[in-house]
Amino acid sequence: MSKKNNDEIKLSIPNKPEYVSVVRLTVTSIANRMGFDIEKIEDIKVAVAEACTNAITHGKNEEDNFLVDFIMEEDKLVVNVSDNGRGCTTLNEIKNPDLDHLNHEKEGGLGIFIIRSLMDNVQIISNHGSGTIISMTKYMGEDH
Amino acid sequence: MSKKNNDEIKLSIPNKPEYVSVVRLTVTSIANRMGFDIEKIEDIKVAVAEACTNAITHGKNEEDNFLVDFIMEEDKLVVNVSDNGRGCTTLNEIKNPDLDHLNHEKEGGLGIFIIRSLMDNVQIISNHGSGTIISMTKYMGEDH
Amino acid sequence: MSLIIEKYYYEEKKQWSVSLIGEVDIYTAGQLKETFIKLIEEKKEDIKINAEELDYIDSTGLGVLIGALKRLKQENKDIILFNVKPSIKKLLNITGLDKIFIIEG
Amino acid sequence: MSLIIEKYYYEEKKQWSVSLIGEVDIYTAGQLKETFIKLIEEKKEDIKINAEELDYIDSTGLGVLIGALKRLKQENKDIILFNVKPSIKKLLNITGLDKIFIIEG
Ligand SMILES: Nc1ncnc2c1ncn2[C@@H]1O[C@H](COP(=O)(O)OP(=O)(O)O)[C@@H](O)[C@H]1O
Ligand SMILES: Nc1ncnc2c1ncn2[C@@H]1O[C@H](COP(=O)(O)OP(=O)(O)O)[C@@H](O)[C@H]1O
Repeated sequence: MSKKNNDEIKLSIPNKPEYVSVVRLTVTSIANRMGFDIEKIEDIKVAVAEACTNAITHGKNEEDNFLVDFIMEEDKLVVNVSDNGRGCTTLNEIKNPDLDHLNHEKEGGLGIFIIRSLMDNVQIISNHGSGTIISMTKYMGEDH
Repeated sequence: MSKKNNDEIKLSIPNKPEYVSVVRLTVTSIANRMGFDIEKIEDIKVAVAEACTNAITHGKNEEDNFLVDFIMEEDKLVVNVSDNGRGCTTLNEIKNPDLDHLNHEKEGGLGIFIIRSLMDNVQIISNHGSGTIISMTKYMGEDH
Repeated sequence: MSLIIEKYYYEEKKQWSVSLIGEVDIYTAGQLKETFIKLIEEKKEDIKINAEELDYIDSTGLGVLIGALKRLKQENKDIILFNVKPSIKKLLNITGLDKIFIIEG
Repeated sequence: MSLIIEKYYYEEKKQWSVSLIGEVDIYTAGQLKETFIKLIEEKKEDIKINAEELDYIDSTGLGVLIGALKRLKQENKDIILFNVKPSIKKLLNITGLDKIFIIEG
Protein backbone atom coordinates (compact mmCIF):
# COMPACT_ATOMS: atom_id res chain seq x y z
CA MET A 1 0.00 0.00 0.00
CA SER A 2 2.96 2.34 -0.46
CA LYS A 3 1.59 3.70 -3.73
CA LYS A 4 1.36 7.49 -3.60
CA ASN A 5 -2.13 8.77 -4.24
CA ASN A 6 -2.62 11.43 -6.88
CA ASP A 7 -3.57 14.91 -5.75
CA GLU A 8 -7.21 15.57 -6.39
CA ILE A 9 -9.21 18.79 -6.34
CA LYS A 10 -13.00 18.59 -6.30
CA LEU A 11 -15.30 21.42 -7.14
CA SER A 12 -19.05 21.40 -6.70
CA ILE A 13 -20.79 24.21 -8.58
CA PRO A 14 -24.41 25.36 -8.93
CA ASN A 15 -26.10 24.53 -12.26
CA LYS A 16 -26.10 28.19 -13.28
CA PRO A 17 -24.50 29.99 -16.22
CA GLU A 18 -22.85 32.68 -14.06
CA TYR A 19 -20.53 30.17 -12.42
CA VAL A 20 -18.80 28.77 -15.50
CA SER A 21 -16.33 31.66 -15.33
CA VAL A 22 -15.37 30.55 -11.81
CA VAL A 23 -14.55 27.07 -13.13
CA ARG A 24 -12.54 28.62 -15.98
CA LEU A 25 -10.35 30.55 -13.54
CA THR A 26 -9.92 27.58 -11.23
CA VAL A 27 -8.90 25.18 -13.99
CA THR A 28 -6.53 27.77 -15.45
CA SER A 29 -4.89 28.14 -12.07
CA ILE A 30 -4.56 24.37 -11.59
CA ALA A 31 -3.08 23.78 -15.06
CA ASN A 32 -0.71 26.68 -14.55
CA ARG A 33 0.39 25.34 -11.17
CA MET A 34 1.08 21.94 -12.80
CA GLY A 35 3.34 23.61 -15.35
CA PHE A 36 1.35 23.27 -18.58
CA ASP A 37 2.34 25.73 -21.31
CA ILE A 38 0.02 28.62 -22.23
CA GLU A 39 -1.50 26.95 -25.29
CA LYS A 40 -2.35 23.76 -23.40
CA ILE A 41 -3.75 25.76 -20.48
CA GLU A 42 -6.06 27.49 -22.94
CA ASP A 43 -7.09 24.14 -24.51
CA ILE A 44 -7.93 22.68 -21.11
CA LYS A 45 -9.84 25.81 -20.06
CA VAL A 46 -11.95 25.84 -23.23
CA ALA A 47 -12.70 22.08 -23.10
CA VAL A 48 -13.64 22.05 -19.41
CA ALA A 49 -15.87 25.11 -19.87
CA GLU A 50 -17.70 23.36 -22.73
CA ALA A 51 -18.33 20.33 -20.53
CA CYS A 52 -19.63 22.60 -17.73
CA THR A 53 -21.90 24.41 -20.18
CA ASN A 54 -23.39 21.07 -21.21
CA ALA A 55 -23.84 20.02 -17.59
CA ILE A 56 -25.72 23.26 -16.91
CA THR A 57 -27.76 23.21 -20.12
CA HIS A 58 -28.80 19.59 -19.75
CA GLY A 59 -28.60 19.37 -15.95
CA LYS A 60 -31.60 18.64 -13.81
CA ASN A 61 -32.49 21.98 -12.30
CA GLU A 62 -31.05 25.22 -10.99
CA GLU A 63 -31.13 24.07 -7.36
CA ASP A 64 -28.73 21.24 -8.19
CA ASN A 65 -24.94 21.30 -8.30
CA PHE A 66 -22.67 19.57 -10.78
CA LEU A 67 -19.16 18.29 -10.08
CA VAL A 68 -15.76 19.00 -11.57
CA ASP A 69 -13.03 16.65 -10.43
CA PHE A 70 -9.35 17.35 -11.18
CA ILE A 71 -6.88 14.48 -10.87
CA MET A 72 -3.31 15.73 -11.05
CA GLU A 73 -0.80 13.14 -12.14
CA GLU A 74 2.92 13.41 -12.86
CA ASP A 75 2.51 13.75 -16.63
CA LYS A 76 -1.17 14.57 -17.12
CA LEU A 77 -4.32 16.23 -15.86
CA VAL A 78 -7.62 14.33 -15.87
CA VAL A 79 -10.80 16.37 -15.49
CA ASN A 80 -14.16 14.71 -14.91
CA VAL A 81 -17.31 16.79 -15.27
CA SER A 82 -20.42 15.03 -13.99
CA ASP A 83 -24.04 16.02 -13.76
CA ASN A 84 -27.28 14.39 -12.60
CA GLY A 85 -29.10 15.47 -15.73
CA ARG A 86 -31.19 13.59 -18.23
CA GLY A 87 -28.26 11.81 -19.87
CA CYS A 88 -27.95 11.08 -23.57
CA THR A 89 -27.24 7.71 -25.16
CA THR A 90 -26.03 9.11 -28.49
CA LEU A 91 -23.31 11.31 -26.99
CA ASN A 92 -20.51 9.05 -28.18
CA GLU A 93 -21.72 9.21 -31.77
CA ILE A 94 -21.21 12.94 -32.21
CA LYS A 95 -18.91 13.51 -35.18
CA ASN A 96 -17.83 16.66 -36.94
CA PRO A 97 -20.05 19.72 -37.02
CA ASP A 98 -21.96 19.94 -40.31
CA LEU A 99 -21.26 23.52 -41.31
CA ASP A 100 -21.87 23.03 -45.03
CA HIS A 101 -25.56 22.91 -44.34
CA LEU A 102 -25.69 26.16 -42.51
CA ASN A 103 -29.36 26.69 -43.23
CA HIS A 104 -30.43 23.30 -41.99
CA GLU A 105 -28.34 23.57 -38.88
CA LYS A 106 -29.59 24.62 -35.49
CA GLU A 107 -27.14 26.77 -33.59
CA GLY A 108 -25.30 24.21 -31.50
CA GLY A 109 -23.65 20.82 -31.58
CA LEU A 110 -20.12 22.24 -31.36
CA GLY A 111 -19.39 21.58 -27.68
CA ILE A 112 -18.52 17.88 -27.73
CA PHE A 113 -16.59 18.31 -30.97
CA ILE A 114 -14.47 21.09 -29.43
CA ILE A 115 -13.76 18.98 -26.33
CA ARG A 116 -12.64 16.04 -28.50
CA SER A 117 -10.43 18.30 -30.62
CA LEU A 118 -8.63 20.01 -27.73
CA MET A 119 -8.08 17.14 -25.31
CA ASP A 120 -5.85 14.09 -25.79
CA ASN A 121 -8.36 11.56 -24.53
CA VAL A 122 -12.09 11.95 -23.97
CA GLN A 123 -14.51 9.42 -22.54
CA ILE A 124 -18.21 9.97 -22.13
CA ILE A 125 -20.39 7.86 -19.92
CA SER A 126 -24.02 8.80 -20.24
CA ASN A 127 -27.21 6.88 -19.68
CA HIS A 128 -30.74 8.01 -20.19
CA GLY A 129 -31.98 9.43 -16.90
CA SER A 130 -28.86 8.84 -14.83
CA GLY A 131 -26.66 11.73 -15.77
CA THR A 132 -23.43 12.17 -17.68
CA ILE A 133 -19.73 12.02 -16.94
CA ILE A 134 -17.30 13.58 -19.41
CA SER A 135 -13.74 12.51 -18.60
CA MET A 136 -10.97 14.44 -20.36
CA THR A 137 -7.21 13.96 -20.24
CA LYS A 138 -4.45 16.35 -21.26
CA TYR A 139 -0.80 15.29 -21.25
CA MET A 140 2.07 17.59 -20.34
CA GLY A 141 4.54 16.22 -22.92
CA GLU A 142 5.04 17.09 -26.55
CA ASP A 143 4.09 13.83 -28.25
CA HIS A 144 0.36 14.04 -27.74
CA MET B 1 -40.68 24.77 1.67
CA SER B 2 -40.70 27.55 -0.92
CA LYS B 3 -37.58 29.18 0.53
CA LYS B 4 -34.94 29.58 -2.13
CA ASN B 5 -31.70 27.79 -1.30
CA ASN B 6 -28.49 29.78 -1.40
CA ASP B 7 -25.99 28.99 -4.11
CA GLU B 8 -23.10 27.02 -2.71
CA ILE B 9 -19.70 26.21 -4.17
CA LYS B 10 -17.61 23.51 -2.52
CA LEU B 11 -13.93 23.03 -3.04
CA SER B 12 -11.90 20.10 -1.77
CA ILE B 13 -8.14 20.73 -1.89
CA PRO B 14 -5.05 18.67 -1.00
CA ASN B 15 -3.27 19.66 2.24
CA LYS B 16 -0.31 21.05 0.30
CA PRO B 17 1.17 24.55 0.14
CA GLU B 18 1.20 24.68 -3.67
CA TYR B 19 -2.59 24.70 -3.87
CA VAL B 20 -3.34 27.77 -1.75
CA SER B 21 -2.86 29.91 -4.87
CA VAL B 22 -5.63 27.91 -6.58
CA VAL B 23 -8.01 28.75 -3.73
CA ARG B 24 -6.97 32.41 -3.92
CA LEU B 25 -7.91 32.59 -7.59
CA THR B 26 -11.17 30.73 -7.08
CA VAL B 27 -12.31 32.92 -4.19
CA THR B 28 -11.33 36.06 -6.11
CA SER B 29 -13.42 34.91 -9.03
CA ILE B 30 -16.44 34.11 -6.82
CA ALA B 31 -16.30 37.44 -4.96
CA ASN B 32 -15.89 39.27 -8.24
CA ARG B 33 -18.85 37.42 -9.75
CA MET B 34 -20.97 38.42 -6.71
CA GLY B 35 -20.10 42.06 -7.29
CA PHE B 36 -17.86 42.88 -4.32
CA ASP B 37 -15.62 45.93 -4.81
CA ILE B 38 -11.88 45.48 -5.32
CA GLU B 39 -10.87 46.24 -1.74
CA LYS B 40 -13.36 43.76 -0.30
CA ILE B 41 -12.34 41.11 -2.84
CA GLU B 42 -8.75 41.54 -1.64
CA ASP B 43 -9.84 41.29 2.03
CA ILE B 44 -11.74 38.07 1.36
CA LYS B 45 -8.85 36.61 -0.64
CA VAL B 46 -6.30 37.34 2.08
CA ALA B 47 -8.51 36.03 4.90
CA VAL B 48 -9.48 32.82 3.12
CA ALA B 49 -5.85 32.16 2.18
CA GLU B 50 -4.82 32.54 5.85
CA ALA B 51 -7.45 30.02 6.89
CA CYS B 52 -6.23 27.60 4.20
CA THR B 53 -2.63 28.06 5.31
CA ASN B 54 -3.66 27.11 8.84
CA ALA B 55 -5.60 24.10 7.61
CA ILE B 56 -2.50 22.92 5.73
CA THR B 57 -0.02 23.73 8.53
CA HIS B 58 -2.07 22.07 11.24
CA GLY B 59 -3.87 19.54 9.02
CA LYS B 60 -3.50 15.83 9.49
CA ASN B 61 -1.26 14.78 6.64
CA GLU B 62 -0.39 15.45 3.02
CA GLU B 63 -2.63 12.67 1.71
CA ASP B 64 -5.67 14.39 3.17
CA ASN B 65 -7.82 17.12 1.64
CA PHE B 66 -9.36 20.10 3.39
CA LEU B 67 -12.62 21.81 2.43
CA VAL B 68 -13.54 25.32 1.45
CA ASP B 69 -17.26 25.99 1.29
CA PHE B 70 -18.64 29.20 -0.25
CA ILE B 71 -22.24 30.16 0.55
CA MET B 72 -23.41 33.00 -1.66
CA GLU B 73 -26.25 35.02 -0.24
CA GLU B 74 -27.94 38.16 -1.51
CA ASP B 75 -25.95 40.55 0.69
CA LYS B 76 -23.00 38.49 1.88
CA LEU B 77 -20.50 35.73 1.25
CA VAL B 78 -19.87 33.10 3.92
CA VAL B 79 -16.71 31.00 3.56
CA ASN B 80 -16.10 27.96 5.76
CA VAL B 81 -12.65 26.40 5.80
CA SER B 82 -12.55 23.03 7.55
CA ASP B 83 -9.80 20.54 8.21
CA ASN B 84 -9.49 17.18 9.97
CA GLY B 85 -6.39 18.28 11.82
CA ARG B 86 -5.46 18.22 15.48
CA GLY B 87 -7.75 21.08 16.47
CA CYS B 88 -6.96 23.72 19.07
CA THR B 89 -9.09 24.69 22.07
CA THR B 90 -7.49 28.10 22.60
CA LEU B 91 -8.16 29.35 19.06
CA ASN B 92 -10.91 31.69 20.20
CA GLU B 93 -8.64 33.38 22.70
CA ILE B 94 -6.18 34.73 20.16
CA LYS B 95 -5.94 38.49 20.57
CA ASN B 96 -3.65 41.05 18.99
CA PRO B 97 -0.17 40.12 17.84
CA ASP B 98 2.44 41.14 20.41
CA LEU B 99 4.91 42.99 18.25
CA ASP B 100 6.42 45.04 21.07
CA HIS B 101 8.23 41.98 22.25
CA LEU B 102 9.82 41.20 18.95
CA ASN B 103 12.63 39.21 20.47
CA HIS B 104 10.41 37.01 22.59
CA GLU B 105 8.07 36.37 19.70
CA LYS B 106 8.21 33.37 17.44
CA GLU B 107 7.53 34.15 13.80
CA GLY B 108 3.83 33.48 13.58
CA GLY B 109 0.54 34.08 15.30
CA LEU B 110 -0.66 36.63 12.75
CA GLY B 111 -3.05 34.47 10.71
CA ILE B 112 -6.13 34.42 12.97
CA PHE B 113 -5.64 38.09 13.80
CA ILE B 114 -5.60 39.01 10.10
CA ILE B 115 -8.74 36.97 9.44
CA ARG B 116 -10.58 38.71 12.30
CA SER B 117 -9.44 42.13 11.08
CA LEU B 118 -10.50 41.69 7.45
CA MET B 119 -13.80 39.85 7.75
CA ASP B 120 -17.05 41.17 9.25
CA ASN B 121 -17.84 38.09 11.28
CA VAL B 122 -15.59 35.17 12.21
CA GLN B 123 -16.50 32.02 14.09
CA ILE B 124 -14.07 29.29 14.98
CA ILE B 125 -15.17 25.83 16.03
CA SER B 126 -12.22 23.72 17.04
CA ASN B 127 -11.90 20.75 19.35
CA HIS B 128 -8.83 18.85 20.32
CA GLY B 129 -8.41 15.96 17.89
CA SER B 130 -11.52 16.61 15.82
CA GLY B 131 -10.40 19.33 13.45
CA THR B 132 -11.25 22.97 12.94
CA ILE B 133 -13.86 25.00 11.08
CA ILE B 134 -13.23 28.69 10.48
CA SER B 135 -16.39 30.40 9.29
CA MET B 136 -15.98 33.92 7.86
CA THR B 137 -18.59 36.35 6.60
CA LYS B 138 -18.15 39.42 4.43
CA TYR B 139 -21.05 41.75 3.67
CA MET B 140 -21.53 43.55 0.37
CA GLY B 141 -22.88 46.79 1.83
CA GLU B 142 -21.11 49.82 3.23
CA ASP B 143 -22.20 49.72 6.87
CA HIS B 144 -19.97 46.85 7.96
CA MET C 1 -15.04 39.25 -16.42
CA SER C 2 -18.23 39.94 -18.32
CA LEU C 3 -19.09 41.21 -21.75
CA ILE C 4 -19.22 44.75 -23.09
CA ILE C 5 -20.62 45.32 -26.58
CA GLU C 6 -19.98 48.55 -28.50
CA LYS C 7 -21.80 49.09 -31.80
CA TYR C 8 -21.83 51.74 -34.47
CA TYR C 9 -23.32 51.95 -37.97
CA TYR C 10 -21.02 53.29 -40.72
CA GLU C 11 -23.33 54.98 -43.19
CA GLU C 12 -20.64 55.33 -45.93
CA LYS C 13 -19.53 51.70 -45.72
CA LYS C 14 -23.05 50.39 -45.12
CA GLN C 15 -21.60 48.24 -42.36
CA TRP C 16 -22.13 47.57 -38.68
CA SER C 17 -19.03 47.91 -36.53
CA VAL C 18 -19.21 45.87 -33.32
CA SER C 19 -16.49 45.67 -30.64
CA LEU C 20 -16.69 42.73 -28.26
CA ILE C 21 -14.85 43.31 -24.99
CA GLY C 22 -14.52 40.49 -22.48
CA GLU C 23 -15.97 37.03 -22.62
CA VAL C 24 -18.85 35.43 -24.50
CA ASP C 25 -20.04 32.31 -22.74
CA ILE C 26 -23.29 30.67 -21.64
CA TYR C 27 -23.78 33.58 -19.20
CA THR C 28 -23.29 36.45 -21.64
CA ALA C 29 -24.31 34.89 -24.98
CA GLY C 30 -27.94 36.00 -24.53
CA GLN C 31 -26.80 39.63 -24.40
CA LEU C 32 -24.91 39.17 -27.69
CA LYS C 33 -27.86 37.44 -29.32
CA GLU C 34 -30.21 40.31 -28.42
CA THR C 35 -27.77 42.86 -29.78
CA PHE C 36 -27.47 41.04 -33.11
CA ILE C 37 -31.23 40.62 -33.43
CA LYS C 38 -31.69 44.38 -32.95
CA LEU C 39 -28.88 45.29 -35.38
CA ILE C 40 -30.23 43.03 -38.09
CA GLU C 41 -33.80 44.25 -37.57
CA GLU C 42 -32.57 47.80 -37.96
CA LYS C 43 -30.31 47.27 -40.98
CA LYS C 44 -29.47 43.98 -42.65
CA GLU C 45 -25.87 44.84 -43.56
CA ASP C 46 -22.42 43.31 -43.03
CA ILE C 47 -21.33 43.08 -39.40
CA LYS C 48 -17.65 43.70 -38.80
CA ILE C 49 -16.50 42.51 -35.38
CA ASN C 50 -13.41 43.92 -33.69
CA ALA C 51 -12.21 41.00 -31.56
CA GLU C 52 -9.09 42.71 -30.22
CA GLU C 53 -10.40 42.66 -26.65
CA LEU C 54 -12.44 39.49 -26.96
CA ASP C 55 -10.68 37.20 -24.51
CA TYR C 56 -12.88 34.18 -24.83
CA ILE C 57 -15.79 32.78 -26.78
CA ASP C 58 -17.38 29.38 -26.22
CA SER C 59 -19.63 27.20 -28.38
CA THR C 60 -22.69 29.09 -27.15
CA GLY C 61 -21.20 32.34 -28.42
CA LEU C 62 -20.15 30.76 -31.70
CA GLY C 63 -23.74 29.51 -32.02
CA VAL C 64 -24.98 33.10 -31.71
CA LEU C 65 -22.59 34.19 -34.48
CA ILE C 66 -23.77 31.31 -36.70
CA GLY C 67 -27.39 32.28 -36.06
CA ALA C 68 -26.75 35.88 -37.00
CA LEU C 69 -24.87 34.84 -40.14
CA LYS C 70 -27.82 32.70 -41.23
CA ARG C 71 -30.09 35.74 -41.19
CA LEU C 72 -27.52 37.89 -42.98
CA LYS C 73 -26.84 35.28 -45.67
CA GLN C 74 -30.48 35.59 -46.82
CA GLU C 75 -29.44 39.03 -48.12
CA ASN C 76 -25.93 37.88 -49.05
CA LYS C 77 -24.39 39.82 -46.20
CA ASP C 78 -21.43 38.64 -44.13
CA ILE C 79 -19.87 38.58 -40.70
CA ILE C 80 -16.24 39.75 -40.69
CA LEU C 81 -13.95 39.17 -37.68
CA PHE C 82 -10.67 41.01 -37.25
CA ASN C 83 -7.90 41.24 -34.62
CA VAL C 84 -8.77 37.73 -33.46
CA LYS C 85 -6.60 36.34 -30.64
CA PRO C 86 -4.64 33.12 -31.33
CA SER C 87 -6.68 30.98 -28.92
CA ILE C 88 -9.94 32.05 -30.59
CA LYS C 89 -8.42 31.61 -34.06
CA LYS C 90 -7.59 28.04 -33.08
CA LEU C 91 -11.22 27.47 -32.11
CA LEU C 92 -12.44 28.90 -35.42
CA ASN C 93 -10.00 26.64 -37.29
CA ILE C 94 -10.87 23.38 -35.59
CA THR C 95 -14.61 23.97 -35.93
CA GLY C 96 -14.24 25.00 -39.59
CA LEU C 97 -15.99 28.28 -38.82
CA ASP C 98 -13.06 30.16 -40.37
CA LYS C 99 -14.60 29.05 -43.69
CA ILE C 100 -18.03 30.55 -43.12
CA PHE C 101 -17.01 33.80 -41.43
CA ILE C 102 -14.55 36.20 -43.04
CA ILE C 103 -11.45 36.38 -40.84
CA GLU C 104 -9.18 39.39 -41.38
CA GLY C 105 -5.82 40.35 -39.90
CA MET D 1 2.05 32.97 -10.00
CA SER D 2 5.22 32.21 -8.07
CA LEU D 3 8.04 34.24 -6.55
CA ILE D 4 11.13 35.75 -8.16
CA ILE D 5 13.77 37.29 -5.90
CA GLU D 6 16.41 39.68 -7.27
CA LYS D 7 19.20 40.80 -4.94
CA TYR D 8 22.15 43.14 -5.16
CA TYR D 9 24.59 44.58 -2.61
CA TYR D 10 25.29 48.33 -2.83
CA GLU D 11 28.83 48.77 -1.59
CA GLU D 12 28.58 52.60 -1.29
CA LYS D 13 25.29 52.53 0.63
CA LYS D 14 26.23 49.42 2.60
CA GLN D 15 22.76 48.12 1.85
CA TRP D 16 21.11 45.07 0.37
CA SER D 17 18.65 45.78 -2.42
CA VAL D 18 16.03 43.06 -2.85
CA SER D 19 13.20 43.04 -5.41
CA LEU D 20 10.30 40.71 -4.71
CA ILE D 21 8.30 39.82 -7.82
CA GLY D 22 5.12 37.77 -7.51
CA GLU D 23 3.64 36.21 -4.42
CA VAL D 24 4.98 35.24 -1.01
CA ASP D 25 2.80 32.60 0.59
CA ILE D 26 3.13 29.28 2.40
CA TYR D 27 4.48 27.77 -0.86
CA THR D 28 7.17 30.36 -1.60
CA ALA D 29 8.04 31.66 1.89
CA GLY D 30 10.78 29.05 2.33
CA GLN D 31 12.57 30.42 -0.73
CA LEU D 32 12.46 33.94 0.77
CA LYS D 33 13.69 32.71 4.16
CA GLU D 34 16.71 30.98 2.59
CA THR D 35 17.57 34.10 0.62
CA PHE D 36 17.48 36.28 3.74
CA ILE D 37 19.57 33.82 5.75
CA LYS D 38 22.25 33.85 3.04
CA LEU D 39 22.21 37.66 2.71
CA ILE D 40 22.54 38.19 6.44
CA GLU D 41 25.29 35.59 6.75
CA GLU D 42 27.18 37.37 4.01
CA LYS D 43 26.70 40.92 5.26
CA LYS D 44 24.59 42.05 8.19
CA GLU D 45 23.42 45.35 6.68
CA ASP D 46 20.10 47.08 6.02
CA ILE D 47 17.81 45.27 3.57
CA LYS D 48 15.82 47.53 1.28
CA ILE D 49 12.92 45.73 -0.40
CA ASN D 50 11.39 46.97 -3.64
CA ALA D 51 7.78 45.79 -3.38
CA GLU D 52 6.58 47.34 -6.64
CA GLU D 53 5.89 43.95 -8.19
CA LEU D 54 5.01 42.16 -4.98
CA ASP D 55 1.38 41.25 -5.57
CA TYR D 56 0.71 39.38 -2.38
CA ILE D 57 2.25 38.44 0.94
CA ASP D 58 0.60 36.33 3.61
CA SER D 59 1.29 35.85 7.34
CA THR D 60 3.92 33.21 6.53
CA GLY D 61 5.81 35.75 4.41
CA LEU D 62 5.42 38.46 7.05
CA GLY D 63 6.81 35.95 9.55
CA VAL D 64 9.91 35.54 7.40
CA LEU D 65 10.38 39.33 7.32
CA ILE D 66 9.97 39.50 11.12
CA GLY D 67 12.53 36.73 11.55
CA ALA D 68 15.05 38.52 9.33
CA LEU D 69 14.47 41.81 11.16
CA LYS D 70 15.19 40.12 14.51
CA ARG D 71 18.63 39.09 13.30
CA LEU D 72 19.32 42.52 11.82
CA LYS D 73 18.20 44.37 14.97
CA GLN D 74 21.05 42.69 16.91
CA GLU D 75 23.34 44.96 14.88
CA ASN D 76 20.83 47.84 14.79
CA LYS D 77 20.11 47.29 11.12
CA ASP D 78 16.70 47.68 9.49
CA ILE D 79 14.34 46.36 6.86
CA ILE D 80 12.99 49.08 4.57
CA LEU D 81 10.04 48.47 2.26
CA PHE D 82 9.18 50.80 -0.62
CA ASN D 83 6.65 50.95 -3.46
CA VAL D 84 4.25 48.88 -1.38
CA LYS D 85 0.85 48.16 -2.99
CA PRO D 86 -2.27 49.40 -1.13
CA SER D 87 -3.53 45.91 -0.27
CA ILE D 88 -0.18 45.02 1.33
CA LYS D 89 0.03 48.41 3.07
CA LYS D 90 -3.36 47.64 4.63
CA LEU D 91 -1.99 44.33 5.92
CA LEU D 92 1.07 46.05 7.41
CA ASN D 93 -1.19 48.61 9.07
CA ILE D 94 -3.63 46.22 10.70
CA THR D 95 -0.87 43.98 12.01
CA GLY D 96 1.11 46.97 13.32
CA LEU D 97 4.12 45.83 11.29
CA ASP D 98 4.31 49.30 9.72
CA LYS D 99 5.80 50.32 13.09
CA ILE D 100 8.64 47.82 13.13
CA PHE D 101 9.63 47.95 9.45
CA ILE D 102 10.49 51.22 7.73
CA ILE D 103 7.88 51.88 5.05
CA GLU D 104 8.85 54.37 2.34
CA GLY D 105 6.95 55.83 -0.58
N1 LIG E 1 -24.21 16.68 -19.99
C1 LIG E 1 -25.12 16.28 -20.93
N2 LIG E 1 -26.28 15.67 -20.55
C2 LIG E 1 -27.18 15.29 -21.48
N3 LIG E 1 -27.03 15.46 -22.81
C3 LIG E 1 -25.91 16.07 -23.26
C4 LIG E 1 -24.90 16.50 -22.35
N4 LIG E 1 -23.89 17.05 -23.08
C5 LIG E 1 -24.28 16.98 -24.37
N5 LIG E 1 -25.49 16.38 -24.49
C6 LIG E 1 -26.22 16.08 -25.74
O1 LIG E 1 -25.32 16.11 -26.81
C7 LIG E 1 -25.69 17.09 -27.77
C8 LIG E 1 -24.46 17.76 -28.38
O2 LIG E 1 -23.77 18.48 -27.39
P1 LIG E 1 -22.83 19.65 -27.83
O3 LIG E 1 -21.90 19.14 -28.86
O4 LIG E 1 -22.19 20.22 -26.62
O5 LIG E 1 -23.79 20.70 -28.50
P2 LIG E 1 -24.99 21.56 -27.88
O6 LIG E 1 -24.98 21.34 -26.38
O7 LIG E 1 -24.67 22.96 -28.27
O8 LIG E 1 -26.21 21.01 -28.55
C9 LIG E 1 -26.58 18.04 -27.02
O9 LIG E 1 -27.49 18.71 -27.83
C10 LIG E 1 -27.27 17.13 -26.03
O10 LIG E 1 -28.38 16.50 -26.60
N1 LIG F 1 -6.68 24.86 11.51
C1 LIG F 1 -6.04 24.80 12.71
N2 LIG F 1 -5.94 23.63 13.38
C2 LIG F 1 -5.29 23.57 14.58
N3 LIG F 1 -4.72 24.63 15.19
C3 LIG F 1 -4.79 25.82 14.56
C4 LIG F 1 -5.45 25.98 13.29
N4 LIG F 1 -5.37 27.29 12.93
C5 LIG F 1 -4.67 27.90 13.91
N5 LIG F 1 -4.33 27.02 14.89
C6 LIG F 1 -3.59 27.33 16.14
O1 LIG F 1 -3.68 28.72 16.41
C7 LIG F 1 -2.39 29.31 16.44
C8 LIG F 1 -2.41 30.70 15.82
O2 LIG F 1 -2.70 30.62 14.44
P1 LIG F 1 -2.27 31.79 13.50
O3 LIG F 1 -2.78 33.06 14.09
O4 LIG F 1 -2.74 31.51 12.13
O5 LIG F 1 -0.70 31.80 13.55
P2 LIG F 1 0.35 30.67 13.09
O6 LIG F 1 -0.40 29.61 12.38
O7 LIG F 1 1.30 31.42 12.24
O8 LIG F 1 0.97 30.20 14.38
C9 LIG F 1 -1.49 28.34 15.68
O9 LIG F 1 -0.17 28.41 16.09
C10 LIG F 1 -2.13 26.99 16.01
O10 LIG F 1 -1.66 26.51 17.25
